[in-house]
Amino acid sequence: MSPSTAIYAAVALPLVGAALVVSLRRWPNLREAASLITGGALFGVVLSLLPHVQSGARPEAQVVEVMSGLWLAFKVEPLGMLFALVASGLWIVTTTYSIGYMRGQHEVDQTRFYAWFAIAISAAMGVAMAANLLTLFTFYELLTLSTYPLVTHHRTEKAMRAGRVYLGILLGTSIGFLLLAIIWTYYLAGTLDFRPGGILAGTADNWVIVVLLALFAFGTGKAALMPFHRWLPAAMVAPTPVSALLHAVAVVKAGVFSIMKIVVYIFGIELLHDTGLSIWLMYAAAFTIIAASLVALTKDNLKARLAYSTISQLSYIVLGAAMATSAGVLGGSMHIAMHAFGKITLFFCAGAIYVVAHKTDISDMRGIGRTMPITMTAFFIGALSIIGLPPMGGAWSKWFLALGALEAEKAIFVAVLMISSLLNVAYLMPIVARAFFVAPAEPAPGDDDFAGAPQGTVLGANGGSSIKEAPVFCLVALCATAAGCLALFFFADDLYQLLTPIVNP
Amino acid sequence: MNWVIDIVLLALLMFTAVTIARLRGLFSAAIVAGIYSLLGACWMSVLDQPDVAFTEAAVGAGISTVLILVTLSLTTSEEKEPKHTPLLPLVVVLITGAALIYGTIDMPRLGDPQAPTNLHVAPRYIEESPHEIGVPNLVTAVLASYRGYDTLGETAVILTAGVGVMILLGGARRRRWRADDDKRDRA
Amino acid sequence: MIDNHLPILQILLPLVAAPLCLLLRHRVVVTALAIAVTWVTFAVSVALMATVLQQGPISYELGGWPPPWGIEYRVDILSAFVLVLVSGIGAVVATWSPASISVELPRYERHYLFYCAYLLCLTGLLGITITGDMFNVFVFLEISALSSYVLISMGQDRRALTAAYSYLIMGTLGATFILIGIGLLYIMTGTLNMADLALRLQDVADTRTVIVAFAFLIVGVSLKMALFPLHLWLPNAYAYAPSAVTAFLAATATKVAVYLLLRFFFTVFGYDFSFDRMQLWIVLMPLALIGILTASLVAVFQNNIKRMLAYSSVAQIGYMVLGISFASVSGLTGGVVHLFNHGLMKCTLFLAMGCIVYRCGSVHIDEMRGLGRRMPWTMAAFVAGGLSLIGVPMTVGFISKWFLVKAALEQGLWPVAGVILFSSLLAVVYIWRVIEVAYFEEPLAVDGQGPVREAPLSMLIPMWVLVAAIFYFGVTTELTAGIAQQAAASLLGVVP
Amino acid sequence: MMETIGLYNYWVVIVLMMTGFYIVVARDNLIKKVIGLSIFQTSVFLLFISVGKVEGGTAPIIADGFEVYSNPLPGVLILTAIVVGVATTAVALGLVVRINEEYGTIEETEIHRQDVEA
Repeated sequence: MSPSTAIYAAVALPLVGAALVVSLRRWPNLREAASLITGGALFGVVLSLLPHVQSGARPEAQVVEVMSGLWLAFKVEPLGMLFALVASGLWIVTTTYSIGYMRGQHEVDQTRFYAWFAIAISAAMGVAMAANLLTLFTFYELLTLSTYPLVTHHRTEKAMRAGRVYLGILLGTSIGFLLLAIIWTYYLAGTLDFRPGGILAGTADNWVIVVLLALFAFGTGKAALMPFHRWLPAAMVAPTPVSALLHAVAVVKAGVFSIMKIVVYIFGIELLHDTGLSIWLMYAAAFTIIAASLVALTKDNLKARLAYSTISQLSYIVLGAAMATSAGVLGGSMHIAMHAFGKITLFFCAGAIYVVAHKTDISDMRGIGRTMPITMTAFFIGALSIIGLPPMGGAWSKWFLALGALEAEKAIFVAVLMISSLLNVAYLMPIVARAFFVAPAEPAPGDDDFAGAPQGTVLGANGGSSIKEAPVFCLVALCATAAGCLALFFFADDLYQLLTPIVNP
Repeated sequence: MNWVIDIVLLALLMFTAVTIARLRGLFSAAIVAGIYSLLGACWMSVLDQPDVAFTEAAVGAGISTVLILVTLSLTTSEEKEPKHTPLLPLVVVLITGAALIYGTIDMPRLGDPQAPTNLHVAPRYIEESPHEIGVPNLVTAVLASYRGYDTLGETAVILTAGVGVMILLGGARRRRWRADDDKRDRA
Repeated sequence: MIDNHLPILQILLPLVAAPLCLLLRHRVVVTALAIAVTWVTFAVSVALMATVLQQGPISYELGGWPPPWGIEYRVDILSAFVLVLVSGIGAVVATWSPASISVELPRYERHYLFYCAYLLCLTGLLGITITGDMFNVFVFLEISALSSYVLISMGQDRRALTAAYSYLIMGTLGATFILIGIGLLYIMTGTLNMADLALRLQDVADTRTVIVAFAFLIVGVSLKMALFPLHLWLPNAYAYAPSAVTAFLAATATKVAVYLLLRFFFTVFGYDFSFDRMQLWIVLMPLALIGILTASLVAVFQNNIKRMLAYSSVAQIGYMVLGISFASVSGLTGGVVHLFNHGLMKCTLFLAMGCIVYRCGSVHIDEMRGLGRRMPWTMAAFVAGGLSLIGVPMTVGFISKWFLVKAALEQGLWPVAGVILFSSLLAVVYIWRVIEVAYFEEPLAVDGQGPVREAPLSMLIPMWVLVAAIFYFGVTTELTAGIAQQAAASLLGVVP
Repeated sequence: MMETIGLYNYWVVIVLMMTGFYIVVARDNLIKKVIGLSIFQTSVFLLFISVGKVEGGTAPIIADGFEVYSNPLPGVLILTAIVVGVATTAVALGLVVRINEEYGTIEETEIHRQDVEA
């Protein structure tokens, strides 16, 4: 398969998958098989691009000229490669997990769920491989719109309200700020192509650059920079697989990925580094890191806590971009992958707990590690990675971010990273501790949520009634991602090698 | 041109127009409007446009008046007392009128042979049309030939009006009107 | 042979078909005739467009009398573009209409009158667009106006009558203002031909008379195109007219008025007069912006969805005028391309409303509960149109916004760019109100008629043709923005 | 003398136009509005017609013994416009009749009140 065919295939395959899902709606097993096979094929296609990118090639595909000089076009560079790999790889895992979760939950309209999920993945692929801002924006909006039906999947009043917040903030910021910034950039630079070294250098006054950077940073609402973060907790009303893949990986990463890409290929690191115009963004990101962590501490609902944790972690990446140093950019980019694996594991665990025990609040999770040891072990691994402790992948990205801060001669941000790590410990570790070391509450009479949960996979002969693990599809998925967290620690060098060209073109 | 006739006619026109504005009875207003058209037609013939004058007398004073009278017989012939002071309309009208009067200052005087209208386009009609068309009445000649498509359009307008009146009044229709729609449409 | 007479064919086809409707009367025959004629008219306009693109502007002397003595039809890129839009929408709506009017017009045997008026309206709009003669504009303006008053009055609700009446009063005042303007120009130049007028106006451009004529023409056209604050006739007219009429007029009538504005500004008076000397943008831009904001805001609070879309139209006209008021190539391109694009999307939205009226009898927001499941294709078309109105990429609305925002930035007017984008967000609010009701609420209990079904294919197919166009022209814009850009350049007299 | 009369003519015609315009916008009665509209239009026709006059000219009908003819073009235009005007009047009156049937009144405020109250 030629690289450009592979690019088309990467965007088109999920759409084909969606069509298959709809046409197989009467046969749930075939339908899920279709999702899985599409996922596998997509990952294979994306993987086939990797050697090209590693060897320094930048595969391209031009689709159509939308306006004179403005193409809908794709071009794969290392950053996009990374994002595409993470999103497509985790899609397979998430689909596996979804099968267990959706069936365990007896969710309605599963066909619709899988179909929109596939469309969202297609949009994420488009974002990852976009060759210019116009294409990026197109798929960015498509991603927003295609995830709206997923967020509002339950069609309840609450889902509808959450959907309003979701759409309001994401569309509002993207049309109000991002589009304005894009057209402004086009007016200034005469092009929207992502070029190594950037396209804005020398085209505008410093104040314009600052305004543009602000428009881009806040306009990319998916990056959840405060104060435009409210959509992310709201989106937690969606079924957990959505929260896991889209709101820990595809959607939010599309946001920070866009910011990273804009900083590197539109502004150019040198422009920002030399002028120091992005210093305010570093502070804004630092504020979000700390503030969101503090909010996370106060949340008793597990998914809400994870959501705020995500907000905080996303700003690591924004911070890395804003540093505009090679270590910062690399650290931020690596964090896209590291955080993805860590956070998806945590969400998978949250979903598994919900499926088995119908518990959403952390205070109810006493002793849950004793009944769900595998799940909670995976949770522990994911948490370690988020905190950034070796031997988990998260350690590396934090390391590079700290290096970047020093390189930028802003030691204060090293402190921010330290404090944040402590806060991570403070909001993640008690969950683990409570799960393993606190005795479970006696089930109240008539409370059969826990005792009588029918969906558990019963493990071990002697464990008997006390061990009730998640459905096997869920278990497989969360073990895989937890293993991924570990593996990333050891294979970080490959990641580093892949990403280096973006800072040393 | 006899400017005495001119002034008298204009004064009469003004008088009738103001009378219409002041009248409450619709029946009398319709009749006075007919008179207004007739006076207008007179003035047109004074200004050397007998064809238009005839048409205005027939259509404006005749048909229009009849139409209004028929309508009055189908509806009502008394206008109610106005409930609000027409201040805003007055202001709008005064501004519009002032603008127009401002616009006349640079206009060629009435009857000026050197006016652009008499130097461009029109001379050709006067000079060439007797040969090209062969009809002594220039208005007819221009209407039927040079600007024949306006006349076609005019016919289409009549057709439209005919169709319109047929749609509106052809046969007694009962409208399906639901009172509850009204309330709900107002948010 | 036919090639040479395309311009007159464009007008004569619907004009001759209209009285034929009266003669034939038979419902099926008349419907078939109307559909066939509108499609042939569309084909003619496309052929004209192709010819203009190849050979440059066409001048057609009616009756063989050369201008300025005779009437000239003049087709340049801009008029061909508008002709294609008007005749295309005319054809699509005519194809869509039979089912709709059989429900909405109570008297079956009178359909031939509807199609007669419809074809006359089409003739009028095409005539305004194609002619190069000022007085001819007035005549065809009246043909289209009279027929649209009548068409609007055919609505089911009795308020259709009062709406038609106020439109008639406002419209006739507008037309009379235009007539006064034409008269004053004639007094100063002695000619009625636009091209000739443009030449002769140069000498007298400084006179007060010409300035007043300019003002009267603008006010008259603004009344016709419902520019804020002269839009008061529009919401009721669109809300209570039969659905087919609303869809047709919303996509064409105001657009033709905008076209006329462009003609007056750029062809007759010329850029120098309109924008340098009169500083027109000082008036137009604030009006456009206030119109965009207020009308969008009012739209948010409407419960009758046709009325909501009508207010949205007022806002969208603001976009077009805004584009014109920039008086730059980008701005004009934005205005002209939005004229086309908005025609596509508003027609789609109103056709979707028509399908809902066909099945549910009303477009009140409560009636639309659960329609996302009951009428999936209709609602999908609505969503497509709505997304385009919002300006989501890959729809035509995005292209329009792109050019308008770019034009605003080029002149350093970034607050204006902000307003354009902010009002897109208002569009999100009013479109999403409908989407939430249609997709989240349970359908109303139906009283004994069984559940609401999807609209028939005869309505869905024409509607989806437009949906396809929304996406097609949202992705490749060579035929829309490309042509609009050429038109803008030729209006401004610059080489693109 | 000619100078003053020239302007006097136009001004009177303008006053006539504005009287008609005023009736349209200020009056409540639908028929009165239509009458006002036709006054307005007729006065505009008068403006056009007065443009065609040539001092010392005669009606534009070619005949021996006359050299100067008035401009035929305004007459041509106004012939068309008169017909357009009466067509508008007819449609407007048709609407008024229908409105009266539906609302039982032809006063604008009362119609508005009915629409609001209904």
